[in-house]
Amino acid sequence: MKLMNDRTLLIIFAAFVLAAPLIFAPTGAAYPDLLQRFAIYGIFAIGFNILFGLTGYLSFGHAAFLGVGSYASVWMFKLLTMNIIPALILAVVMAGLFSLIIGYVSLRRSGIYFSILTLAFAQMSYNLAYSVLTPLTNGETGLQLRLDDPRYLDGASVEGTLPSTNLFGLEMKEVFWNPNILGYDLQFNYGYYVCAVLLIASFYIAMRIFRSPFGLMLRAVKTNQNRLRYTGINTRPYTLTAFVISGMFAGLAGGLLATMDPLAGAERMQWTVGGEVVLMVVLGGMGTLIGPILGAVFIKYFENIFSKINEGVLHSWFAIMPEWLDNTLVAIVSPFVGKGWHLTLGALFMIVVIFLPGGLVDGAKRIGGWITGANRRKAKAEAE
Amino acid sequence: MGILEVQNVNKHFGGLHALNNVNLDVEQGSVHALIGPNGAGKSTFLNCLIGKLKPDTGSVKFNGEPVLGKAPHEINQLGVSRVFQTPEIFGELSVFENVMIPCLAHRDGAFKINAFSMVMKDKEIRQKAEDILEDMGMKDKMNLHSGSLSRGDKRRLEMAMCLVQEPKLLLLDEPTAGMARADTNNTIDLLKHIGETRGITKVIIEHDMHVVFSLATTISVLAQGAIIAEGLPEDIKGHPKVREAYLGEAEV
Amino acid sequence: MSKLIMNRRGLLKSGAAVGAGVALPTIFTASSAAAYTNEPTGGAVTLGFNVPQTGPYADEGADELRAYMLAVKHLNGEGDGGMMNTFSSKALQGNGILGKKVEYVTGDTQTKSDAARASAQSMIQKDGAVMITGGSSSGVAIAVQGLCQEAGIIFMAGLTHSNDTTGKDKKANGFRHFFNGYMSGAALAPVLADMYGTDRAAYHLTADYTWGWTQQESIQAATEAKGWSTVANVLTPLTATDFSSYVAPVLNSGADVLVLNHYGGNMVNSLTSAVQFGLRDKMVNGKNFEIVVPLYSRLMARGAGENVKGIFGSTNWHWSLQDEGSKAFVKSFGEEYGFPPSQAAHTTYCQTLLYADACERAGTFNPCGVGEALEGFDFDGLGNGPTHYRAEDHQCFKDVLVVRGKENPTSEFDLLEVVQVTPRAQVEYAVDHPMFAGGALGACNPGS
Amino acid sequence: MDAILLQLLNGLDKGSAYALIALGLTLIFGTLGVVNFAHGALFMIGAFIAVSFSKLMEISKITIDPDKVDFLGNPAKIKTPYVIEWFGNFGHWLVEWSVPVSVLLAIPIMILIGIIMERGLIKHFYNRPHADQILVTFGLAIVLQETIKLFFGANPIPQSSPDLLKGSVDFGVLVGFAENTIIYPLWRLVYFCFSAVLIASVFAFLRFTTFGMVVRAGMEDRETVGLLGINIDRRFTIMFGVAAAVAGTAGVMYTPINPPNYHMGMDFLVLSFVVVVVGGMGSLRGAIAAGFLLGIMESFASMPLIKDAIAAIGLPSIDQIIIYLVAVVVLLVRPRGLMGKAGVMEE
Repeated sequence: MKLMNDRTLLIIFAAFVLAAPLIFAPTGAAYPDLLQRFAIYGIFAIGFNILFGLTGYLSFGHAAFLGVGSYASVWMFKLLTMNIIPALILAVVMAGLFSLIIGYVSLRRSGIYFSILTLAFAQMSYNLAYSVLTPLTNGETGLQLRLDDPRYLDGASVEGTLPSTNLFGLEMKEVFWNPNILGYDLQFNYGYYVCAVLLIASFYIAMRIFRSPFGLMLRAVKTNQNRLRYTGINTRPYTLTAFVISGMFAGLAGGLLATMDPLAGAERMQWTVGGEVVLMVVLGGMGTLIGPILGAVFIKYFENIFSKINEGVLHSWFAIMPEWLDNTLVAIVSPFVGKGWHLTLGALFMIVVIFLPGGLVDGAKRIGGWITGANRRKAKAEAE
Repeated sequence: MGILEVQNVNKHFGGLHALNNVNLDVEQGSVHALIGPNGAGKSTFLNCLIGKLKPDTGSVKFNGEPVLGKAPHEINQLGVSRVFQTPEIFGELSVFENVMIPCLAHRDGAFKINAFSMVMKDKEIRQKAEDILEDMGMKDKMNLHSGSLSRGDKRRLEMAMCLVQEPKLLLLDEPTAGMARADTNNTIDLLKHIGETRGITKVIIEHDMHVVFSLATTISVLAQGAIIAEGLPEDIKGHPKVREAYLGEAEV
Repeated sequence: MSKLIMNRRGLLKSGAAVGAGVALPTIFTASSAAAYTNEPTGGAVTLGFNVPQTGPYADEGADELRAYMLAVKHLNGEGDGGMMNTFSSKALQGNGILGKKVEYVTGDTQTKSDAARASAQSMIQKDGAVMITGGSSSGVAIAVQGLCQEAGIIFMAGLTHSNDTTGKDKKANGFRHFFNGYMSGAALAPVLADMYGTDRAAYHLTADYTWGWTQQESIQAATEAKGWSTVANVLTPLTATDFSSYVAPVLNSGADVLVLNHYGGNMVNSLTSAVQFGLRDKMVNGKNFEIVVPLYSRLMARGAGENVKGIFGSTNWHWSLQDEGSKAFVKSFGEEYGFPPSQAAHTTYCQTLLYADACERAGTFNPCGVGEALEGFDFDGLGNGPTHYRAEDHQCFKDVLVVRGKENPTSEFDLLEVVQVTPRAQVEYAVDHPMFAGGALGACNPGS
Repeated sequence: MDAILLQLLNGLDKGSAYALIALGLTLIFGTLGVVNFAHGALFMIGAFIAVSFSKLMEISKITIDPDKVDFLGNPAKIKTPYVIEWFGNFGHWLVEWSVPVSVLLAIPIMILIGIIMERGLIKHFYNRPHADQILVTFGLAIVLQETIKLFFGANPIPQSSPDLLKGSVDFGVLVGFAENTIIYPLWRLVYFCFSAVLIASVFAFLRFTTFGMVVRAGMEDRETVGLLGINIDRRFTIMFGVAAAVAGTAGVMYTPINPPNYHMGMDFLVLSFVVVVVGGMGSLRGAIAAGFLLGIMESFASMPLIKDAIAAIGLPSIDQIIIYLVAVVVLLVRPRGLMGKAGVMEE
């Protein structure tokens, strides 16, 4: 039944993540910013999956924790130091506290009532962050570093330039190795590897939670909360813990976003961002270990690569064809790429939900099953 | 003093007096059956015992400790398990996982963040779960998806989930409802088997007199929210009030 | 159309990647060796056009993109050259920039600062863009400007009207051609005083975020200097779609002018509500009730339909201007696309030309050199009269147009008429003006 | 006093829009048990039926006027709508009354769209978890709105009400207040009446027709009605069409109030879900009550007087969050919303 044991899975996963700048090169996604986003939203989705995938509680409010994490770390950069460690710690702690409060209130209800409560909290946070809380969040513009920030722990920086976020001197944005392999220019930077290590750690934590008694209880909450209560389990603290854990993952992701790019915008708190993580988890396969990360990569790839395919790029693709065919093809394809990427994403998403309720992981399994099944049939046929 | 003492419990739903001064005393080690016609208040009564409903007045003591107002999981942690009318199991989990959950609840209490140990490597829990499945004759099915079990097996699994907690009191809400005769007999045998091996006090709510008279050591009869008779099975069989309450039900 | 496509295809052919690659391959070179970020080494230079392609401002983004593509054509010596012929600086040869062919990449800001930065990052890191331009809101402009400063890239702001872009959030690598809230106020107030008198009482409805606040502050200060009083300033939620509950009490408040400090969809809806409530048909304090929309966009004004008739506002540029530069641009754009350009198209076209010209004059793509060439640059012929790029805050100073919704439009594009061209001297302000104070330009950053 | 009356009126007007969308949402949820995130998109499509119809009415014959020039200096083209050329005064009338006329057009189109949606997609999701239903209809909503954007662009497209219904009435004078205290736009009053009639007719339809009775019984207990041998599925399909028509006509009539754009559905969606949940999932009366409650609360919260008073106690800009705040409070005090039933959507 099981294809591989956990240790093998973890090792393969880690190897894949660490080699991502090479692996993604042919897809056009192997530049630091996007790779970092893959990893960061992967962490966000992993955390969300612990709540949604295990307990079945559908929260639309996790964007709020992403935002809180970002604001917390930018404030750390502004006030204390450009070292990322305090910023990330504060991001996780603040998001944890925030999710404790929101979770405590929202988890008094379940089903769609819970969803709407979390959505209400996220929208309130967004509205307030955008306007009323501007002294704290810098509103529309987003919280940014400024030349006159105090940064009490760091010494004076070079006049007129902003310092970079760093890990004990290793600058996040620095590309430390820039080889040319197989015709691809590869960029290895510190920022991505910080994200990668944290992604692997998050994956490991999620794996442990999945296999633990705690995880078993969460899965039990999803299938039959009533039975669980009559089995002597107090379900509320379990769901609350799951909520807070996923909130802390979101906070870590938010903190990392700010670490890789020191800006925290209010849009990060909007419910649509919370909806996006739902899409990631469902698209990848909810309740599976690897699914949320696949979903995150898929959606971010779409957002960043598909949206950049303009008519000029399309013409260059079809350049070898006769002109009338070139123009026809461009006319057919262009509504679905570039400015139409939302349309394609929406359609793909529908297709996945309709035909692959288990997400991409489910799809991969089916293909795998189909291939092995075909092999078996073939073997059988040969035997006869 | 009995293991379960119920005194003067009243419950109203609007104008309906669902439970009228109910008193019940369940002896340690007995099998106490609660019978009565439809709408007599049996389920309401049971729900009051396990914390799902709160009676208007009265007291319920388990082992001398008042349980009214306690949440269901707290009452369970005191040693009261319940089997539902339709088997309540964790349908998306495997049979083995279904049994491990009550094991863990019994050992670790109502809440424990145990996020870093591996449930499958917990020898103690595994052993207990395997034992009870063995005992229930379900060991060959332990890796099956529990939602795909037959109704009889689901009932058996639910029973295993209750027993593995080593409860002091087992509440059974019509354990044979909707079962074919053969399954009913199997369940009776199962319950007898449990009685012999474990000696757990049981309260059974049952419609089927065949089951009641096969198992019960004491019977209370509930009609229109009140206990109208109580006694040994032989006494109840001929009780005039019971006959009146059950008028038309040929089996008595 | 076919000719255009041929051109565009030819333009892109050199960098085309067919097969697995989804976008153009990078011309990124080893960063350690370069003198500045994304120094172009081949025969081409890449510009990044970062505009909203999804979300409520997508139509404006599309118009910006049209202008960019037109500018690239002109820079590469194709088409009729547009405003390159009327531009006072003659450094541009029509052979690309510094002899390198101009290529471009596009991205979607979604009008979200996060997405805009992600898109800009990909242009910088993946496509090797040496300049980023575009955007249709101040939040996005300021966010991307900050990013470009850190990455060592020049940012030529698109449509951004907040005082902060060249005020407290100004950056050494960022430049703005568009006008701002202060200028709107300074240009509008005298006209309003002329038209409506000096003893008016104004009621402000203001979008509750940074741009709205600075806009409102500017207008209030400018009109009060002319003798107006301010009855109330009510902040409206960003997410509001129906403004009826904000408009309803206006008539009974003693005010006789309503100022709508809204933009985009908010403006369309609040103006529609205000006209529906019949405000403009009423007499208050013995005067006709009036509505003012300080920042007009023709594209958005179309959304408000006939409700804009007779309503005053300000704009950066309008296609009906009759100077040589404007005429050349309208002709060039109109022949390419079949309709007149918007002010968003105009400002982005100008920014592209200004950047290219600065590179030529500086003889390098190095942001510090380009910045130096732009700072204090005086030019003319780009449709706004003699214009000055101020060195201290990288803001352009030029004439501002006061416009009014046309009573009898002759076509669907003919919505606004220019009432007055407010001369540059009237909208200038000191660098340390309190509405712009609090930021520092910093030093230019050439990156690695 | 007059200010409060004015905002009450305003709240009722806003509330009627909320109630109308929430009504359709609840009909679908109550009958089919499906959470339809594409309902906002149906509202939007309704609005764009009005846009399409008026565009259709404006298809014009183009003649060249040699005396005038366009912006490029070429001879100007003069457009005369064909309907006016063909039908004269009736054509003028059609152009002017295009929005109310579109309502008639929208009813069959929306019913058809609703039935296609139900048969083609929703049907397959009856037995899937609610989360799946939310997700697939959410995907559908994105596809619908992006398709509309593809054809109509992102900017709002204004629609005007007939001249007769333009402008405003001074209510205050009618009830004895001073002039200009309570004025209200005519078209918004029309919209309010339209909503009231539509809501009343849906209720009457459910209460007094056999069809409605079966549907109501089905809402209570689907299986029992199925046992009676009544083809409840087909009736539910029709109900989906009715709900779509309610949303669509609401969208048509809304266009003169605010110019429609492609994302208006999403703007309304979140709000209408809050309304439905506050009212209680599956309760029609709850949805109506909550719609009006939230409309009125929102209007009151936007009064400068109240904004200032609440800001004084440390909660600035209460109008930004009032809807959500009301939702949180209601849900915490009344677990199932104002009129919700136990056990609905709680798993």
